[in-house]
Amino acid sequence: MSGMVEKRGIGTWFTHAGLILGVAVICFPIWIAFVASTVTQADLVRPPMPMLPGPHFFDNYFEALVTGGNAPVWQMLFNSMVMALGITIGKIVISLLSAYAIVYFRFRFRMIFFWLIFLTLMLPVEVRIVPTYEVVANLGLLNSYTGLILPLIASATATFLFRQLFMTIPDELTEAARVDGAGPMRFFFDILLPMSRTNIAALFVILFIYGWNQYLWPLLITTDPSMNTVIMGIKQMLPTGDQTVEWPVIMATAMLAMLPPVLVVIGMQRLFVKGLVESEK
Amino acid sequence: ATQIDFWHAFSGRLGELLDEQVSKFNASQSDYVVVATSKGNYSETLNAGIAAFRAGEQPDILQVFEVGTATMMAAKGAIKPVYEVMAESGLPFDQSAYLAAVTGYYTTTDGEMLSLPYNSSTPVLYVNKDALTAAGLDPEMDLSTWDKVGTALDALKASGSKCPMTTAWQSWVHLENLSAYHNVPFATKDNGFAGLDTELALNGDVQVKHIETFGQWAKDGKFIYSGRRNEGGATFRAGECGLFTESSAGYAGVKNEATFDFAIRPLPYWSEVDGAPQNTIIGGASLWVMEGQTPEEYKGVAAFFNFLSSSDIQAKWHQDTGYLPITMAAYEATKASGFYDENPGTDIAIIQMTGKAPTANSKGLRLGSFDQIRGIIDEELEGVWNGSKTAKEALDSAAVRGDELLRRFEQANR
Amino acid sequence: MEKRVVFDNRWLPYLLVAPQLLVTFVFFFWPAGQAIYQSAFIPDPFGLKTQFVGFGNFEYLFGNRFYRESFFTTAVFSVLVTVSAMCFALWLAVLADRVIKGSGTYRTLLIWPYAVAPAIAGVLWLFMFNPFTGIVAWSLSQFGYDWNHNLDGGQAMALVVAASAWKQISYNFLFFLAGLQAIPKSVIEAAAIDGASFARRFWTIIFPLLSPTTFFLLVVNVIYAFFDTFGVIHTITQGGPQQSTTILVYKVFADGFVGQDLGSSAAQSVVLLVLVGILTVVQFRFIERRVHY
Amino acid sequence: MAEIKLEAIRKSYGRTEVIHGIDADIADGEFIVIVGPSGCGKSTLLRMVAGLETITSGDIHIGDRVVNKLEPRERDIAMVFQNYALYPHMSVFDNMAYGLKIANVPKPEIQSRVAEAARMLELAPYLDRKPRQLSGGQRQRVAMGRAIVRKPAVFLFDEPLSNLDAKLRVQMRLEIKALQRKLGVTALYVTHDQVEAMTLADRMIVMNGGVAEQIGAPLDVYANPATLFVAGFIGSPPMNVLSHDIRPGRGPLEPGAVIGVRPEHIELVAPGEGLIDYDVAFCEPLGAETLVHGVTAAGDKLVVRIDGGIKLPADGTRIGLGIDPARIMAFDAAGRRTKV
Amino acid sequence: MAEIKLEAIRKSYGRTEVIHGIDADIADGEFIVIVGPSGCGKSTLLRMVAGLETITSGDIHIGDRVVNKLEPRERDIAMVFQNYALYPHMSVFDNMAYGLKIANVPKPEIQSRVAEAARMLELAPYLDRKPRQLSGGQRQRVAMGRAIVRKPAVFLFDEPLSNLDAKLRVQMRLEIKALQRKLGVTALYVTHDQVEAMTLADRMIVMNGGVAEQIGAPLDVYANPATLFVAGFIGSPPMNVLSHDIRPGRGPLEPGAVIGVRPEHIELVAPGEGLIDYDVAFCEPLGAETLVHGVTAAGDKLVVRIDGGIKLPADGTRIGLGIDPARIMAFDAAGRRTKV
Ligand SMILES: Nc1ncnc2c1ncn2[C@@H]1O[C@H](COP(=O)(O)OP(=O)(O)OP(=O)(O)O)[C@@H](O)[C@H]1O
Ligand SMILES: Nc1ncnc2c1ncn2[C@@H]1O[C@H](COP(=O)(O)OP(=O)(O)OP(=O)(O)O)[C@@H](O)[C@H]1O
Ligand SMILES: O=P(O)(O)OC[C@H](O)CO
Ligand SMILES: [Mg+2]
Ligand SMILES: [Mg+2]
Repeated sequence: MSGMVEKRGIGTWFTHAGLILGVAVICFPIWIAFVASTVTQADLVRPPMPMLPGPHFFDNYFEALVTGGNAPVWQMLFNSMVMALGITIGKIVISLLSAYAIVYFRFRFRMIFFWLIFLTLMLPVEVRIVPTYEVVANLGLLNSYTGLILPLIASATATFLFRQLFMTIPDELTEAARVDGAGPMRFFFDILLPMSRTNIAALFVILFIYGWNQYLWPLLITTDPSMNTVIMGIKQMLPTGDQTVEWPVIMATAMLAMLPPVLVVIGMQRLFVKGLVESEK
Repeated sequence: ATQIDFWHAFSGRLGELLDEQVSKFNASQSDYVVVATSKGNYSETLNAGIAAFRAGEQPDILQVFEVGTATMMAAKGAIKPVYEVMAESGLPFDQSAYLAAVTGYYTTTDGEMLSLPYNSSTPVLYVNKDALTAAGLDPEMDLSTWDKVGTALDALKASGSKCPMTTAWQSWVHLENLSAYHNVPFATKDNGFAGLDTELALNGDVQVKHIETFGQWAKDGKFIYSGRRNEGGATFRAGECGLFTESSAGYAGVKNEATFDFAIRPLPYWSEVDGAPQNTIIGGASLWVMEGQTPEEYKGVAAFFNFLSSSDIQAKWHQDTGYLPITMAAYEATKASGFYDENPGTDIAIIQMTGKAPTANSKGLRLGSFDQIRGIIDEELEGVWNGSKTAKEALDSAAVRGDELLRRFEQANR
Repeated sequence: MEKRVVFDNRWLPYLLVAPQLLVTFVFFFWPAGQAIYQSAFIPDPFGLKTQFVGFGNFEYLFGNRFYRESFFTTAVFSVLVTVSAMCFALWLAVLADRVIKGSGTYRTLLIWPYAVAPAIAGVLWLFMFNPFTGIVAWSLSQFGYDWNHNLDGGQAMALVVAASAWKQISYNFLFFLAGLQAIPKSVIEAAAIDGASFARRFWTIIFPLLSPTTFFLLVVNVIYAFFDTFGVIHTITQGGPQQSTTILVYKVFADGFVGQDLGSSAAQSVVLLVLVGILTVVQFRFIERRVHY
Repeated sequence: MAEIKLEAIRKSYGRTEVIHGIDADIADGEFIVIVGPSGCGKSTLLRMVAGLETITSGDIHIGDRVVNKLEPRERDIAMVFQNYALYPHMSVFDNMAYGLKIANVPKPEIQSRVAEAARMLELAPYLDRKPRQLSGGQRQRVAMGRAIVRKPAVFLFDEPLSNLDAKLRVQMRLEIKALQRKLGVTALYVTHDQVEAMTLADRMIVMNGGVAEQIGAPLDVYANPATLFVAGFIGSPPMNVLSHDIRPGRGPLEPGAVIGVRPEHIELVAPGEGLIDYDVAFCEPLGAETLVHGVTAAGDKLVVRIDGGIKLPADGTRIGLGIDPARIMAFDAAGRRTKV
Repeated sequence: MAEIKLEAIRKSYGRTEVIHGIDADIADGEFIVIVGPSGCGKSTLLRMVAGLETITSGDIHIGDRVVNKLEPRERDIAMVFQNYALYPHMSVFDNMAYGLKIANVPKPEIQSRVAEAARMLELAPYLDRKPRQLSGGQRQRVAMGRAIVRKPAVFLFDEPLSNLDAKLRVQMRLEIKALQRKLGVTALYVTHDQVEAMTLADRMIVMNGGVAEQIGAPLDVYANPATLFVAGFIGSPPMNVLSHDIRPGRGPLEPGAVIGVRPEHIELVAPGEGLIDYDVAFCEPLGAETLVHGVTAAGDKLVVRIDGGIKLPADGTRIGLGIDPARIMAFDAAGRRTKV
C-alpha cells in the first residue's frame, strides 16, 4: 500500500476513531457475556449488571463443564468436536473425489451428475427438515454420530470449490505427470492432493466452523442428552418455564461454545480469509 | 435390569422432586431402572415424544400436559392405554381409588383410564403478603373477586410496585379456567368431549370482559405480562410481584425460594356472573404409555405406576409440590397428617376443583391440536397486553384461527 | 471451461463420484421427493393415518393470512439484515482500507463474530436485551424507553435483525475489504489526477467497481437471512410475538415439529425448494456475469 | 537416440482441421525447430508426437516403432513445457526424480542420475528448494533436468524460453543448444520467435495455418524463402513488400503479385542514382544501426536499415535507394516465390 | 505547456532512501524519457511529479509554480499508466470525459473535446464501448485520449507500452511521438526499454539505483556514455567489457578498471592482424546480421556483430579482431568514464 492519494484527506484520526467505534460495537456482546460468566446470578438479576469481570470465573466454568444443562458441557463440547471434525473431513474427502472425477474424466452421465450435485448448492437442511429427519430416522441414525454427520456432508459448495481449483491447475502439470508415467490415482495423490493442500486447509477452517455451529439438526436428532452438542445444549439451558436461569453458567457455556471456532478463525486467520473468499467465489 | 425410559418436562424444584421419586423407585427394586429425562417444557416434551414415535424411538412413558390429551387419545396405535398395561401386568389396579375429578379427564367415554394422572393441578392465587403490607393493605384482605383484586392492584400500583400482579399460563388461567369457573363454554360440543367437530366459543361476554379488564390493567402497569408459561414464577419468587395467578404446583418453587410471607387463595371470580364460582378445571400432566415396547418394559411401567400411585408417595408428592393428590387415600392421609392446617391454603386447589359437581362447561377440555391453539390464544392475548388489539378483536381472531386448526385436526383424524 | 487433458478409465470416475452421489441422493433428493409427496397429504402427528388432499395443503397455506404474512416478514427481515450488515461492513471496510498500519489488528478484532454460531449470537443478544435484567434493555429504560421484545413485534424484529446482522458483518467486511483492495490503485490515482475528490472517487469509481462484490454479498446475505438465521430466531423470539418474527424457515420448522402439521410443513418445504431454486439460478447467473467482468 | 518420421499427420478438433497433413523426416540427433505465428498448430503437432493429443490421421514413427497408439511414457520421449510445469510442491530433486520413481528405478540409480543432471545444469546447490524459490532461469533448468534424467530418445520443447526475460532467453538458448549437442538426443523445439529458430535449428519447419510452408536450414530459409509468408516471418525488421516492381526493365506486376527486398539489402544514395527515389519520413537511431522509415516514389512504404555510424538523412528529404536487383525476390498472387 | 524543473529531489520510504537527489531542467515541449532497470526509481520520480507520492526533500517546479504541496489535479498534468487504469465500468466516452465533468466543463465543450481526441486517435467508432471490449492497442489509445482531452501542460507516461506485444509497441511508439510533437506538450516518459528510450527521447535521463547517471540526447548518450552502467544499458547487444587493455602501448589496467568496446565496432581479420587474437566459440546467424561469440587471447568473453552477408568463421577457429582504438572507452573502478 503505497501511494498517498487514498491515505490522506479526512485524516487518519477520523479513520481510527471510526474503526475503534466499529470494533467496540462488534465486541460489546462478547464482553458482556464474558463479564456475565465471571459473576454470580445475583449480580445479574438486579440491573445494571457490572461491566467488569468478577471473581467467579472458575466457579462458573467449572459448574458449566461438570454439570452443564442436560449433559455436562465437556461432553457436549466433545460431541461438537466429533460432529465438526466429521463433517469437515467427510465433506472434504467426498468433495475432493467427486470434483476430481468431474474435472479429470469424461464419462457417461458426467454432466447429469454434475447438475445433480450442484442443484443442491444452496439447499440448506432447514428447507427440507421434516423429510430429512424422517429419512435419518428410518435409517436408524438418530442419536448417533453418523446421523449427526452424514446428512451434512454432501456439499456442493466444497465440490464446486475444488472443481474451480482443479480447473486452475495448469494442464501442463497433468501432461508432465503423464509423460512421467503417472496414472490417474498416482496423479491424484502425488500431484493434485499436495497441490490443493492450502485450499484444503482453508476449507477445513470454514467447514469446521460450519460443522461446529450446526444447531437445528442436532437439536432434532439427538434426543439422548449424552449426544447433545454444545450449540444446541445452550438453548436447552435457557428458561422454558419458571426455573431460575443460571445466566453465569449459560454465559460460561456460551463462551466455551464460541471458543473453538473463534480460536480457529483468529489463529488461522490467513487461511480462513482465503478459504472464505475462495469458497464463495 | 430392564430400562424404562421416562420423558418429562420438569426442571427446577419440580425436577428435583421427580428425580427423588424415580431414584426411590429404582432403589426399591432391582428388576427395572427408570431413566427420567427432561425434554424441555410441556410443548417440547410432547413434540419430542411425537417425533420420537415417528422415528420408532419413543420412550416407554411420556409426560403429556393436559392440553395434549385429545391429541394423544386420538393416536390409537401410538399409545397403550394404562388400564391395559396394568391389566396385563397382573398388578392390582383399582380405577375407583383415584380422584374422580381428575381421572374423568383421562378416561374414555366408557370410563377406561388411558393415562396415569400423575401431576394434576388447578390455578390458584398466590399473594405476597409483604408486598400488600408495604402498599398499606391488609395482608389478609379479601381477594375472592376480581373487583377486589382490582382495588388491591390500585393500591399496589400507587405504592410504586413495579409488578402489582402477574400470571402464569394465561390461557389456562384466564380463559380456560375462567370459562369453567363461570360456567360458560370454552368450546362447543361440551368443550370437545362430544366430538371432533367442536368450535371455539372463547369469545363470549364473560371472557371478553375479563380480558378487557386485564388489558386495561396491563396498560396501567398493574398487570405485568411475563410470558406464556410460568416464567412469571421467577419474578414472583424474587418478591417483585404482589399477586400471581399460577398452578397450584407453583407451590413447590415458592415454598422453596420465597423469602417473604406468602399465602394461597382461591382463584378470584366475577361476582356478577350467575353461578360463579363453579369449579376450576384440571391442569398439569398425565403419564402416557407408548406403544411398541417389550412386554417386560410394560411390566416395569406398571410397577412404576403402581409405585407412583401408592398413597405415601402420592401424599408426599402432593405436599411437596402442590399438585392434587390423585388418590383418595393420599388425600385422606394428608388430611389426617394435619398438613393442611399447618400449611393453610394447600387444600384450596382440591376444594376448588371438587367443591361443585362439574357441568358440561366445567368438566374439562378435549380439543385437538390444542397446544397450537394455545399458541394462537397466547399470541392474540399478547396483542391485547401490548395494546395493539382490543379484547374482542383478539378473542374473535383466536376463535377463527383456532377453528381452522380444529378442522385440520378433524380432517387428519377422520 | 473444460480440461484439455483427461484420464481414461472405465469405472474409476463412477467410483469417485459415488460417495457424493449417494449422500446427495439419500439426504437431498429422497427428502426433497418426500416433501413433494407428503405435500399432497394431511397425516396425523404420529404418522398413523393420512388423508390425501391433492393441492389442499397449498390452498390451506396460501389461504392462511399468517403464511402470507410470513413472506412479508421474511422479506422485511432479509432486507433489514442485508442492508444493515452490508452498510456497516462497507463503512468499516472503507475505513480499514485507508489505514496503513494496524489494519491487521482491526481485521482480527472484526472477523471473529463470523465464528459465533447463530444460536449463540441469539443467546448473547437475548441476554443483553432481556426485558427485566438485560443491560441494554435496562439502559434504554433509563432513557425512558421500555424494551420488551416479548410483547412488541417491532422490538422483536429489531432484536433478531441486530443479532443476525451482527454475526454477518464480519463476513461482509472481509469481502468488501478484499474487493476494495482488488481495485487497481492506479484507477483511483487516475481519478485523483482527473480531479475527483475522495467522496467523488468513492461514489463514481470505487462503489461501481465494487458492485460485483456488492451483488455477490447481496445474494449471500439474502440466503443467510433466509436460512441461517434460524438459530437466532429460535433462541430469541421463537417467531413471536404474534408471529412478527416468523420467517419462512422458522415456520417450516414450527409447523412441522412444533405444530405437528406435517402436510403443511411439507408443502412449505416445496415452496422453499422453489424459492431456493430461483436463488440458485440467480447465483449461477451471477457467477457467469462475474467471469465476464 | 532415434529418428522421427511424420507421415501425412492431420489433426481435427471436432469438425475443424487444424493440422493439414505434415510430412517430415528427422534424423537421429538432429535439432529441429518448429516455428510459426501463434495458432498455426505448432504445439498441436508437438503434442501429437508426445502422445498428449490423439492423431486424427497419419503415422508418427519414433525409432522403428509407430507410436500412434502408445501412451506418452511408452514413447521414450521427454518434454519441456512453456511454463515448465514443475510440480510446485516437490523439491527440485523430487521433480527430477518423479518419473524415475514411478518407473521403479532403484534408489541409488535415481540419486546418481539426478546428481549427474544437476551437475550438468549447475543445479546441485538447489536440489532441496521448491520451484517457487528459484529464479526463472533456474526453473527452466529444472525442467530441462527433469527431461534429461529420463534419458529419452527424443526431447520435445514447447516454447521453453518464452517466459524468460530477453537476457536470460539468449543465455538459456545457448545452453539448450550446447546440451543437446552434448547428449546427442534428437530434439523437436517449438517457438514463435524467429531469432530463436534461426540460432538453434539444424533445420527448421516454418509452419503457417496448419501447413509446413518450408523445411530447411536457417540460413537457407532466410536466403531463399519459399513463400511470401516465410520471407516476412524470418528476418527482422521484416522484408519490405512492394506492390510496384522497381527492377529495371520490368513492366507492372501481375495483380496480387509483389516483390520483396530486405531492409538490410538497401543503401541510401543520392536522389536519382538508385533504383527508385524515396522520401524519408523519419529515422529511428538505435545506436548500432538506424532504421529509416519512408515511402518510395511509387508509393510503397519501405524501411531501410543502415549502420549506426552513417550520417542520417533529415526527415522529409528525398534520396535514392541503391538495391542489387539480384537481391529482389518476387512472389505470385498466392504468395509463392517466382523465379527471376 | 510548461517547463519542469527538478531540484535535488529525494524520496524515502521509511528509512530507505530510493531517490538520492535528482536535478533536471526540462524545456517546454521537450520529450524526456526516463530509462533504467527495474527498481531504479523511475516510477517513483514520475509519481512525485504527478503528485501521487509525497516529496521527501527538494522542489518540483511546473511552469512557474512549486507544486510540492499541490494535489494532482491542481498540477495541470495528465498521466498514462502502464496498465492504462481505465475506469472499467465507464464507456470510452465517459472515460475521457470524466475529468472534464468533474471540472464542470459545459456539456457541449466536453462533447467536442472528446470528439476531437477520438478523431485524432481513431477511436470514434468505439466511444460507446467498455474498456474490456477493446484490444490492447485501443485501450492504450483511450488512456492517451483521457490525457489529451484535459489539455494539460505536461504529459506523464509510466511504461505505457509495456503491456502491448512487440509489433503494436513499435506502432504505438511512433504514434505517441507524433502526437506529442503535434500538441507540443512537455512529456515525461518512463520506460526500462532502451530501444524505446532511444527512439522517443529528445533527451533521456538514464537512472540507476535512484541516481540520474546521465542526461542527454540519445545518440550522444550512445556515443559518449558517462558511466559503465550507461554504456552497458544503452545499445544492443551490449558493449563488451574487457578487463585487459588491448589498446596498443598500454600497460595493464588499474585494478577494477575496464575498457569497453561495442560489438558493432569490431571487424574480423586474419589472426595476428588485429589488435588482439580471438577464438571463435560459435556463431549465431540472425539473417541480416550475425553474432560471433568467443574469447579474446587475454581471456575476456567478447561478442562481435557482423553483417549477415559476411562469410562466417568456423567454430573454434582463431582469428584477429580489428578495432579502431579511438572507439575503445575506458572506465575506472567506480565505473566512471576516464578520458583517453
Ligand atoms: N482443444 C482444442 N480444441 C479446439 N481447437 C483447438 C484445441 N487446441 C488447439 N486448438 C486450435 O488449434 C490451432 C493450433 O493450436 P496450437 O496450440 O497448436 O497453436 P500454436 O501454434 O502452438 O500457437 P501458440 O504459439 O499460440 O502456442 C489453434 O487455432 C487453436 O485454436
Ligand atoms: N511504497 C513503497 N515502500 C517501500 N519501498 C518502495 C515503495 N514503492 C517503491 N519502493 C521501492 O523504491 C524503489 C523504486 O521503485 P520504482 O517503482 O520507482 O521502480 P521503477 O524504476 O519504476 O521499477 P519498474 O521498472 O520495475 O517499474 C524500488 O526499490 C522499490 O522497491
Ligand atoms: O404448571 P402445571 O404443571 O400445573 O401445568 C399448568 C398447565 O396446566 C399447563 O397446561
Ligand atoms: Mg503453442
Ligand atoms: Mg515502475
